[in-house]
Amino acid sequence: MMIGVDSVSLKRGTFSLMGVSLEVPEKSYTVLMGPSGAGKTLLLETIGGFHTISEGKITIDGQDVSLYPPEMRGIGFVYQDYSLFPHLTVEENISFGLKMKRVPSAERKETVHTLLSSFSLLPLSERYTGSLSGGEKQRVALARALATRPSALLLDEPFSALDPDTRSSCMDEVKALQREYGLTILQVSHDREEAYRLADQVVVMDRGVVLQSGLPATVFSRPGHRTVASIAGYENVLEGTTGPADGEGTPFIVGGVAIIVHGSFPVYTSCLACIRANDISLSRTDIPRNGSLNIIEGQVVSLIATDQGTRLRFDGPFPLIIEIPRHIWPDRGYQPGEKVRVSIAPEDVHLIPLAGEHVNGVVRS
Amino acid sequence: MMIGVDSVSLKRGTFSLMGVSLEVPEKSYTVLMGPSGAGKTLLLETIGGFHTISEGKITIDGQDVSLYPPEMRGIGFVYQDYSLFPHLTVEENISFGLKMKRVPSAERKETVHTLLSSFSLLPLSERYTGSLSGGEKQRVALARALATRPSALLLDEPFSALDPDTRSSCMDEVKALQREYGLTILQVSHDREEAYRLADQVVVMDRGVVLQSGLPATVFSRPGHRTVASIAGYENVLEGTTGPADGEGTPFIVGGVAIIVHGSFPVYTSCLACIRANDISLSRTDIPRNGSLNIIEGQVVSLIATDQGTRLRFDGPFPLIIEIPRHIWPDRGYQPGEKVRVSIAPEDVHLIPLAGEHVNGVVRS
Amino acid sequence: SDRVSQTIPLKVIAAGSLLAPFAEAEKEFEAVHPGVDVQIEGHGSIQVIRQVTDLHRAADVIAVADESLVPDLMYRPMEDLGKNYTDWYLPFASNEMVIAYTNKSRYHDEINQENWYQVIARPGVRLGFSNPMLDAAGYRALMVMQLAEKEYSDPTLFEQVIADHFPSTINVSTNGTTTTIALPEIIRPSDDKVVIRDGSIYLLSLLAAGGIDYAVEYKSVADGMNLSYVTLPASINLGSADYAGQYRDVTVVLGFPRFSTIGQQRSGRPIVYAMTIPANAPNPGLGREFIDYIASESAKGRPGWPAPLAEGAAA
Amino acid sequence: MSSPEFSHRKRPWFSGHSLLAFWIPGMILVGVIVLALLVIAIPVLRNPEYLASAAADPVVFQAFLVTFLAGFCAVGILALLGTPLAYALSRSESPYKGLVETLVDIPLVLPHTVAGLMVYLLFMSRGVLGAPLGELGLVFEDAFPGIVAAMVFVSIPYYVNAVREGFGRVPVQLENVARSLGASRIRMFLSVPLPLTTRHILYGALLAWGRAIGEFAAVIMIAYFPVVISTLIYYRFNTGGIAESQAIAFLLILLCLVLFFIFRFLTRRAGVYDDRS
Amino acid sequence: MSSPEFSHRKRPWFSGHSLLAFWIPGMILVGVIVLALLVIAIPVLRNPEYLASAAADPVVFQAFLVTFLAGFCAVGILALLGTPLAYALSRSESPYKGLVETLVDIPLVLPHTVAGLMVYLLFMSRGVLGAPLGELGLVFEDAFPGIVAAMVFVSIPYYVNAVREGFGRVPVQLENVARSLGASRIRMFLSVPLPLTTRHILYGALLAWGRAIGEFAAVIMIAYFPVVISTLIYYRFNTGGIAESQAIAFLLILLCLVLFFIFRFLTRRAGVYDDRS
Ligand SMILES: Nc1ncnc2c1ncn2[C@@H]1O[C@H](COP(=O)(O)OP(=O)(O)OP(=O)(O)O)[C@@H](O)[C@H]1O
Ligand SMILES: Nc1ncnc2c1ncn2[C@@H]1O[C@H](COP(=O)(O)OP(=O)(O)OP(=O)(O)O)[C@@H](O)[C@H]1O
Ligand SMILES: [Mg+2]
Ligand SMILES: [Mg+2]
Repeated sequence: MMIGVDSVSLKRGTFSLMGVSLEVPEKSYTVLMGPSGAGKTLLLETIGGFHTISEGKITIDGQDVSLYPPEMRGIGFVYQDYSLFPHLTVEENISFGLKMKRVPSAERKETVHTLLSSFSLLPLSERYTGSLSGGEKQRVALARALATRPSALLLDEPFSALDPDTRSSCMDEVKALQREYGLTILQVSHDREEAYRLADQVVVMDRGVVLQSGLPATVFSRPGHRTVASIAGYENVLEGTTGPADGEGTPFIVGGVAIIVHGSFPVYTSCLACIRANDISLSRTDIPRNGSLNIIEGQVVSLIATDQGTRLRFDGPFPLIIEIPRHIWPDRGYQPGEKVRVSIAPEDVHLIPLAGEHVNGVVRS
Repeated sequence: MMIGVDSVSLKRGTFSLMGVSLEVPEKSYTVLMGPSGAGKTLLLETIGGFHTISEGKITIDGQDVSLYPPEMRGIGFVYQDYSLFPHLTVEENISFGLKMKRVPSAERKETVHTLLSSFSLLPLSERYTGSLSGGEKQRVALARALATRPSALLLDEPFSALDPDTRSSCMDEVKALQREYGLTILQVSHDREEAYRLADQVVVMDRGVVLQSGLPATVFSRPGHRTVASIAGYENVLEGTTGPADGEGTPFIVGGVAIIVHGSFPVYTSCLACIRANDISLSRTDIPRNGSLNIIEGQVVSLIATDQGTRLRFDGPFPLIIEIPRHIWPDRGYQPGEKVRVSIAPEDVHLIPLAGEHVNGVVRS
Repeated sequence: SDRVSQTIPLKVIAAGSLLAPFAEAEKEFEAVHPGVDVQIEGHGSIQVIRQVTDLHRAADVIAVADESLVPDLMYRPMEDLGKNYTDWYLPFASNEMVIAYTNKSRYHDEINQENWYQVIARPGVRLGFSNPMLDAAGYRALMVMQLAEKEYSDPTLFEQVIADHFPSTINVSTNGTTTTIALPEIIRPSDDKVVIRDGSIYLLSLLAAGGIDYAVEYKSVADGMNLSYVTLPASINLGSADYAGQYRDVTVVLGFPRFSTIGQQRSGRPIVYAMTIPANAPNPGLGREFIDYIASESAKGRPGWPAPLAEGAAA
Repeated sequence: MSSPEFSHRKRPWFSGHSLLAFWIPGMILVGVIVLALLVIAIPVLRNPEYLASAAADPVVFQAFLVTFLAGFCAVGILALLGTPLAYALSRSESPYKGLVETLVDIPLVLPHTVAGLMVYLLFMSRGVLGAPLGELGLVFEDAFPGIVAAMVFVSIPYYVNAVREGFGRVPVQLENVARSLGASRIRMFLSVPLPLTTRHILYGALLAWGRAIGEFAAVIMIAYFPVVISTLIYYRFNTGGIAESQAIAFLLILLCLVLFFIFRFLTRRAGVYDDRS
Repeated sequence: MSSPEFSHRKRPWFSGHSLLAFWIPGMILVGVIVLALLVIAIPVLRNPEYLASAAADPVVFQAFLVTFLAGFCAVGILALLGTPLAYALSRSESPYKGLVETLVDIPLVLPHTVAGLMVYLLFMSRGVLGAPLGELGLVFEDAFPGIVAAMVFVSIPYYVNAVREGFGRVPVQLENVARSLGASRIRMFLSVPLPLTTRHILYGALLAWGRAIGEFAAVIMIAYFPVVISTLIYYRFNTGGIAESQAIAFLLILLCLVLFFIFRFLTRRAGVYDDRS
């Protein structure tokens, strides 16, 4: 089942979806990302058929279903809180859809039994859902959505309520399910990790507008918008201006210094330079400079230990956040206030022309 | 302020805290961990004075405060959902405690202003709290708790509702605050990363009982209990039996093979062997064996890409989960079903004698 | 009213059919008695007395639509006083039964003094009267119908208009010249020809709403409400002392349950309104003045008031 | 921080968990109700012969039967018509909703005699609704349906408002999920919000039932017969005096207490879905 | 999946968003109320001279004043005593709670005449409460306080239950936080659950007020004077006929509609805290 969203507009209260277009190819896994309040849930609900759209259309396999009621769209829906029916047992929850579709009792029992056992829910089948753990709830919600054999699933942050271990195994399960059933999945997430693991396509939206979509690796390495850059994990986003390019690259002027950046850009344009914290290397000033192009001096502001290593705030011509992975560079005992030298490889700087932040394929001024 | 919990028992519905003892030293940062339903929130609430305990006592700086009402304990409390007063503005929320303590209006205004500006909340001061973002809410909750200058704070999963970026900067802020105000903090968390970054002491509890406490590094590297091992991030926990030690270490028999483990343990005892997924290295069987002690052969079951690299399910004499960091070992294109060789360093295996899983300092059979 | 502490409240509890004339009297009485606040409460006649005998409410004047109720219910010792509630009453007015209707009533343009009993007997015409158990107007309605049967020599009139609509529950027996109508405790009509309600206020609501066509009412009430009505011959309207002997030929036996504290037998007699002052009245003197005022005004035969008593009619 | 001395453990109100400060004013109201019950019960229990005769009286029995049955029918009709209304009100975003809400609240403030007159005008044999329905054989005047009609009319706001509150608490997400699983709007209503609102429906039914069986003025206007308890109590007060009417009132209270307890017991677990042992 | 053809856009009920299936049965009830209003309004508006004279009549004005004032006083007393009771009930875990709940519900089912009798027996000059309070100068019989007492008595369950529902929805965590910030139980109550329950308190007050001003049987038993609207309507009917009493009823309905609208307008944003533009 291919899902198409074609210039859909919709107003709820003071919030609007504005000309949202996206396509979820058949059997693909698309992850929808965006800050809180971007309209992700609203978009999913609109695709599910819970809102009447004022403009545009929703298509399924090319057919306009904008006026179909939800029960005729054949799309499964799983909410973040799983929205299990609290007055039904696990088994009744799963068989709900079959009952609604008037599947005969014997067949229903069989399907539910198969699902219960394949989701390891057999021992819980008589339990009410209120007291299940997060992981159990999620399995019930998925089993319930799959019972009616929809060809597409809409998942609204399905993993965010889980603790890290459960989360990881649940993701594996969903991915396996998608392969097994040949499902088309559109999932909301705010976690890059999830997008990497699951997505064939990433769509980023904000304030009711689609900002960018594409392969996860492309979107996360070449964000076209400040919001996308932040979602892609560029901890450092610097505003500056390009200078005239030379053989080594394009100089990007920020905080009074120039950083050389690979690629050619229009001259004297306002841009955002995006640099990941762990793409920046650090050395003491007493160690001789290496041949790196972009060397910036400054001082350490603060240090914080993390699970991965050390996160360091640097201040020089501009502030930076730098992450030093434990294994690559054992903690050298930097002190706050210490003078340090930072080097940034030109290929690690990603430039977004400010005037041309891409919104929905259209250049916004 | 030092907080002591001394053999506290308490029953709520069908759940009990059973003889819980712990100590939060003055100006320390203690992180309380445990699976969902362990009783963490209940313990925090008990310390806060919201439940009448049936046995044991709560002390503050050595004084028994078990019968003090909450308002007389002088401990700040921040819930996971921040529990901001929805009918008050940000400013009114923060000044609530001062009002209750009948601080004169002028003084109150000043204190609140200082807090507002130091938490960058000034532009929000007139807003109601319902529409604030997660990070803003958290800052308001902290500012509110700090306004009355408590010497201790109880934080119930304060970061779990935040998106990763906000979360990280909020942690830095709290840690900085703790230093600045000399606060004693007891925080609930289910995230190891948080414990690493914040904690001077980690306490792990489950089912109303304290299982283990100590320095984060100690608790996470030498868990004394299966639950603690899982919280400490040991993805692989194998049940087996020790054999007679020799010069190289103690053999640990699991799935019909012996793994050599550093350290000496009683012979023929049931133990749990805990191994981290990224402490296991992997190679193709066609590459000559290196000199490693523990080489196990088996095959790849499945592979999944993660943000950090690749997570691999292995099955041989026993199943293992293996993580290959991207930078250390660029993806070699393993295929599911491929025969592989796994090696585990003896010092990376942590053994927990099963008979002596430590619970609350007492050996449980 | 009560918030001005200097005024003396004069509590009058009166039968509903007296409310309109008493409201006039209130103004006039207060005009000549500054500082007195006459408070008039309206209930059904029996309930008027129950306010004093059962609820022990302090009242200065009691006024009922049937003089026999006073000896029946009030000539009893008070619980904590040893005295009777009262030992006397003042009959002060008379009344007569009429057939009231409105211009919505069926055949209202045909009905007159001659054919009224035929009109109300016609199919589809609905007649209302009040509950004989609770309201004197109720058993009086039955008496009127029974008397009309004799008056118009139509032996099936009572059956057609009343008894047939209470199959087997209204028992009419004749012993010589005396006809006895025996009622059960709950007299529920079996069809919608007749309609029974607690008292005249409800009957009049139904009449005004068009739910019933005719109601057996007191003449003074029909006057007060500006209703159209058919007056009945003096021989059956229970309004004339001259026909007292004839009225006596009808008796209604009320089917009260076992513990009832009220007489079961009601004999036909001219309608006489009565007033009394209960023994525990807070202002018996003022009460007496009010009674006297009413009696003297009533004797003048004011419009909308019950008719003055004929000479010598008082018991 | 001032630190008072505690002489011994277990002084819960001191530790601030006690609700005493709230029970004390609250108990004034409860106390008035208890006294009111006693003031009826004591004379009745002093003269048990009245009670015995009332209990044995078939007329009293009949009146109880009629009243309670009519109450149940009224609640049934409200459940049938008021539940969808409550749902529509809770889900509608129409600007005219406020008007409908106000209309629904009207019977709340109507003096009961006026409410009775309205019901009479509508449902009498010659009334706007009574006439056409009478053609169909449904007679309201002095008949059981009349009692039910009056009871329904006066208890509409109580039922609708209580149930509406319940529907408001059912997350719309649950409904969306049910739709996505193939349920049409009506089947979804029957299988999700309706069972989840059980408690509020039961509570609304209790409110409406109570309001209905206590009604007097509105009922007797349209249906003096068959006699309901209120009418009988009034009637017995007139004919038999206070003792007799108190005995019936006492019986009613007793019966209601028993019914309430049974109701609470039966519905204790209604709408509660939890299997934690 | 069967796929019906759609001839043109905008057929919302087909797309399953329409509440029509719920409005239709619901509208039967609303329709009955509208008809009931019309059936009173039409004759009144046909003879506007009655309406004019009723509106100009100082006695009518006085009755409205007394009724509404007594209603407000009753609501005030309920707010003072019933709010703590509702809070205690919502927070208590005592096994005796069920008993108190049942007692609170008793006035719900009492026939109004019985309720009136109870209030009379309690508050009359020689009554259990009337006598001692009379000593203190508080007279209930045929006095304003008597009206208020009767109104309070009959509306206790409506107020308490509505407000209790509201308190049940305030998360106990908010209260815990307030305590941890130094608020004693009572100050906490005043500054957290109380303001957060505004909407339910207002709604409970509306219910109670409505129930109170509509009451007749219970009020006239203790206080025939000063005359409340219900009594006046009854009285005017006896003395002036149906047209006059209907005019007063119509005035009452009109006034209540206006008051309801004002109430809804004023409380539209009460208890709603949101500053999203
Ligand atoms: N029915 C509605 N009426 C009014 N506003 C609404 C409605 N539904 C959603 N909104 C508003 O639309 C905006 C987008 O909401 P939505 O839930 O889609 O965000 P989201 O991207 O899912 O955010 P989150 O990551 O926090 O879940 C929000 O500001 C919300 O307040
Ligand atoms: N008032 C109460 N009545 C009955 N049971 C309660 C009460 N409070 C808590 N519990 C139970 O106590 C157990 C522990 O709850 P608690 O909230 O302390 O867990 P937790 O460790 O904080 O879990 P989580 O990580 O999910 O927040 C749960 O099973 C809960 O249902
Ligand atoms: Mg969302
Ligand atoms: Mg918790």
